[in-house]
Amino acid sequence: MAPSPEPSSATEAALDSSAGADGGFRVTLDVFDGPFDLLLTLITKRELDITEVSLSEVTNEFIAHVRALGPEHDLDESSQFLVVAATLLDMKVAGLLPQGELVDAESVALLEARDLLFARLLQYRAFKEVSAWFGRSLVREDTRHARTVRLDAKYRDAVPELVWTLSPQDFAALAMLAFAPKEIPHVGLDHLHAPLVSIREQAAVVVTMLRSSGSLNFRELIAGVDQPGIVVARFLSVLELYRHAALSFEQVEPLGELTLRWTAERWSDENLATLGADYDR
Amino acid sequence: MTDDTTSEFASDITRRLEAIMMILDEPHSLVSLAAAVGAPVPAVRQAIESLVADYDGMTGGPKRGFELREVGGGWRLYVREEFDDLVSDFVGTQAPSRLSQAALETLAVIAYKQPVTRGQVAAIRAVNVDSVVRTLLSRGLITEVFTDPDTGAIHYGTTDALLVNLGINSLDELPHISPLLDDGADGFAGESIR
Amino acid sequence: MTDDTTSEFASDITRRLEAIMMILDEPHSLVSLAAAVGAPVPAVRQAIESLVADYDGMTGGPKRGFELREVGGGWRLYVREEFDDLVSDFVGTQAPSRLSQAALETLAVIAYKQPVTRGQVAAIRAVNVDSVVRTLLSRGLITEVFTDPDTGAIHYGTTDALLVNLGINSLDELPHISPLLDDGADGFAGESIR
Repeated sequence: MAPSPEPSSATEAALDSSAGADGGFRVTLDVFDGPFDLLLTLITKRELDITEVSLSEVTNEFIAHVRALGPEHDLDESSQFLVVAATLLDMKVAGLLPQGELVDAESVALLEARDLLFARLLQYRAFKEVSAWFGRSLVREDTRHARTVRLDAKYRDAVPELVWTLSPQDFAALAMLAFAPKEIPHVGLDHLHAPLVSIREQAAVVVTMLRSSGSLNFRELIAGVDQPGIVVARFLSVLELYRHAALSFEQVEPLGELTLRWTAERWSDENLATLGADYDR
Repeated sequence: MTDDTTSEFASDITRRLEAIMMILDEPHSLVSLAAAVGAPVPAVRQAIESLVADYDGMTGGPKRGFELREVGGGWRLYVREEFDDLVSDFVGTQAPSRLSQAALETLAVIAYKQPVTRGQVAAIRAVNVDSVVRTLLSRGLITEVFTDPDTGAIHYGTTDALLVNLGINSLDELPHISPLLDDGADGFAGESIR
Repeated sequence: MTDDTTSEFASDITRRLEAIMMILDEPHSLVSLAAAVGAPVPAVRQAIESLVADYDGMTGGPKRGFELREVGGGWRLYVREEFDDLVSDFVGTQAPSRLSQAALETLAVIAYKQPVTRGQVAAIRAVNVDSVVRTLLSRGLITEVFTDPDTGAIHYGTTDALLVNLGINSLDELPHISPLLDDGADGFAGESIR
């Protein structure tokens, strides 16, 4: 993993063409140039091989697109992208794995997994598309007027007399019942997860270690840690610190040693308080 | 104006009148109806006369189950009198003599939170209360207290009929309910709950 | 029409139906209407068909300013669509707040997959849907259908009010979406999607 600090040429290209004809997100790739939605359509129709699509390029372009639109931009589109990007990534993993003859159960399972991912993507798109019909129909019916008029007194008299059996105390008890907050019942899943690890706490550890020694490799940074969650949190905090330009790193070859260097000119512990806020949800 | 245009114009007013009549709750005067359909009063008077004759079966069509009648200086659609018994019987079978649990809970919320809008009651009960509020209105247990001039939201309150049913003289005699509930999800301000 | 008595009988049902329609404030099914007018269901169905054609101006009379519509599993009088603006201006109705895109998508998933749990909806939409489900509940568009006795998971479905709000008569009238969705939340297993 070697994120390049300077913007790639693909990012710049996307900035130019980020607004499609419909104002939506547009991608420019070697194999494809057009609105993001169309990219998905092509992939789901298998006219474009998912292995040809560089997810990192699409992601770069999208981030550039969102930046260009500014912070007040529609959260919907951003979150939609996350759903789709996750699916693309899944598809890509399935797509990159070798596809042999259907000889063993593993391959069959793999194909099924791949189809499942296509199905999920298609399903999500189908519901998204049909939701437009719901929107249109609801708006149209909102403007319709059904006859609703109060019942004339002479007909009201035909209504059987109300049988009332509640005492004021019963009535108050009923009110208590009605006012009791109605939480939608929720099945807790907390017990299924490992204890939470705080990125902020781990970042504090990383900052302390790096500031005292100036330079460390990642292996040293996680020496003695046996919980995978802490390793992941330390790695994420390294990425976050990199985003804050508090450190730099070097990796000579892919999967090679990762050397980290403390480069922050100004650093206060206040920076830690907001670190990794993206992970809070 | 040729005769054809005149009668087409008249027929247009008539259809517009029919549309407005569908949603009228109480009789409206000729002037008010003229404003509603955007036509001069004499034309509206003529259109009404033609509709009355039409619904009465005097113009070749059937005699309708409803009629257009002038009552107290205004016009409105009514069930034709000969079907009154039919309608009374139907209404009688539709309304149960006891309130449902949903209706009672909604009534309790309105009693303790009044004046309150339907939306606020719906938020507290976490269900739609439109039809239940209609039932309570038709039973005379609640009434429209006022309409917010800005939002147009109708605020409901309880009636003396509820007090009579509960056997109390005023809302002050309603039992206090636990102040513990005051800090509920919907933010009942301070001690607004009796 | 075999003889005069038959057609008189039919016409009598039609007039009674018109009278009942005047006081309905929600759609009523054929069965309920048949009970109201005291006639067999097939005769009532025929009478309704004749009224629809009558109001639409297909039987020699004018096209009325109102129409008879089948929505949400029942029949009800509506202002004819072309006069909706006129009536809106007259009553000064305010447009209710519209549903968010997230709410619309959640509603669509529930409509097609019901009965369905919040967890299943969330899995399809890949986001938490709790607050959106609450909104849909308070609007009366969905309802709790049943609670799984083993897991305690609430299964949601749509209401008749949704059908009315969509202007359709049954879930069968929802737009057809990809057949791959028919086999339920849990099973794409093995099926190759084309």
